[in-house]
Amino acid sequence: MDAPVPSDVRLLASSFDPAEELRAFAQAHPGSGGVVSFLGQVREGGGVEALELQHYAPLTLPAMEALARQVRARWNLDGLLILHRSGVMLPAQPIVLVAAAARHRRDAFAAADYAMDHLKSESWFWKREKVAGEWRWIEPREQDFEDIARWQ
Amino acid sequence: MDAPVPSDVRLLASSFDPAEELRAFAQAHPGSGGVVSFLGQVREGGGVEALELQHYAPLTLPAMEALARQVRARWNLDGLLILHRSGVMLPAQPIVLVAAAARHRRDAFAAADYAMDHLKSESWFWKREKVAGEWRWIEPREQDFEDIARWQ
Amino acid sequence: MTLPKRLVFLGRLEDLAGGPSQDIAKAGPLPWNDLLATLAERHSQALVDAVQADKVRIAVNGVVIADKTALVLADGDEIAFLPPVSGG
Amino acid sequence: MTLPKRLVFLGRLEDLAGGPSQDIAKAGPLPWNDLLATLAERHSQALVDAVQADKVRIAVNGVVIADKTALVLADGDEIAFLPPVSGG
Repeated sequence: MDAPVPSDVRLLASSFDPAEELRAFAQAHPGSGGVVSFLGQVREGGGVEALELQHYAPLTLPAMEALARQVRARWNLDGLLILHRSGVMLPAQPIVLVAAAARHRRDAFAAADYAMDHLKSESWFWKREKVAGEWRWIEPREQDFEDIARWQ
Repeated sequence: MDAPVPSDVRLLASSFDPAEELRAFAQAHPGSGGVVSFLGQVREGGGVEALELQHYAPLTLPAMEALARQVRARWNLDGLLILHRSGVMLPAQPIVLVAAAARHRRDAFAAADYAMDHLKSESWFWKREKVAGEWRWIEPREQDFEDIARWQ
Repeated sequence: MTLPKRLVFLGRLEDLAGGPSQDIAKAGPLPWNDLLATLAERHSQALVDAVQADKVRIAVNGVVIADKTALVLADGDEIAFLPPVSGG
Repeated sequence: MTLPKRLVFLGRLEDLAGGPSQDIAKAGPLPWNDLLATLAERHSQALVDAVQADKVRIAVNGVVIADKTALVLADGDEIAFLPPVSGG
């Protein structure tokens, strides 16, 4: 058996192209039958003019890398991609892209789902939204804690 | 509330570009916070030289469209994409792309997962593989029946 | 002019039948047992047995039917023999 | 030359502190209570209360600590005040 392909985990300060990232990821795993991805983007409509994600460099990326190791240990994956923006984003711009490549579909779905639940509830990001010209900080959502409790 | 965007369901006789399809799908749903996708591709390695999916026109696409309606009725989605190849495919070529756009991540994950389980176990395709120059038909997999039983 | 009845064989049944489809030109209603007799004249017993197996389903004009032994084909009908699907 | 102690405020604490970071130049070990006193000199009571709340966690030099009241900052340390994360 070949050595496992390392996970690709990046914290990005500027915008990225999720379609091209997914293309490269799928091409890098031609032996995987399935690739599951989650793309999170800034919602257009609803009055949010901009979104800012603040991170803390000594914690944020290391925690994302630790999450990737957890996911790899828990499911049998050929590859794992975790891309996350920081900084200011505009509506329709991508925030997060998670992709899992696996021989078996079920592993890929569960891994991507788990990674997203943990990114959403536990990762070191502080979020604020600009509405009607005013920035306001976003509190944690109860739903996020419920999502993560599914895995415990 | 706007009228729901119709599902995009296609049975394709020649290869397609999953990255561009996903880009267009995400762009068509800028109001969705999340897009979950599954890409199935012909596995490279393992000795399979080609894969053929045979369909039966009076049944296959209508059943895919019926599945899309089921999925839309069961989860709250902004959009649903189901693309499926028929004909002969080579290693690393895409077979199926399912994507679900939703306001809530959980709906998008469940919808894509459900659609794949049902496509894999119930859709009207007959599959054969070419190994060492010889075509052989593929029997249904027990795992597919177990996957679908999760939803019943 | 009378339209033939069309038989369509999917999956491995295509191999047993020697091709994806064939016609029955003889006019008039064709019940299941007569259809089997026609298949027996043209093909191996393996095909005749296969189409009778419970797991091989039948569609007539694009509709999957519940009880194949009760069917009667009319001129112009298309009957498809559907072995277990192998999925997408 | 002595390195200052650096304070980093995340999320809404940045607004209360009037900026993302600031230094404490005074040399020597700085226990939690003295740190609070320094904050009280510079900032509103709202900030002093906020950093003491259970849900505000503390990292020293990139390591989240279990008991903030037991900490003693050394020269050159970076302490970050981490309100509840709002997730990715």
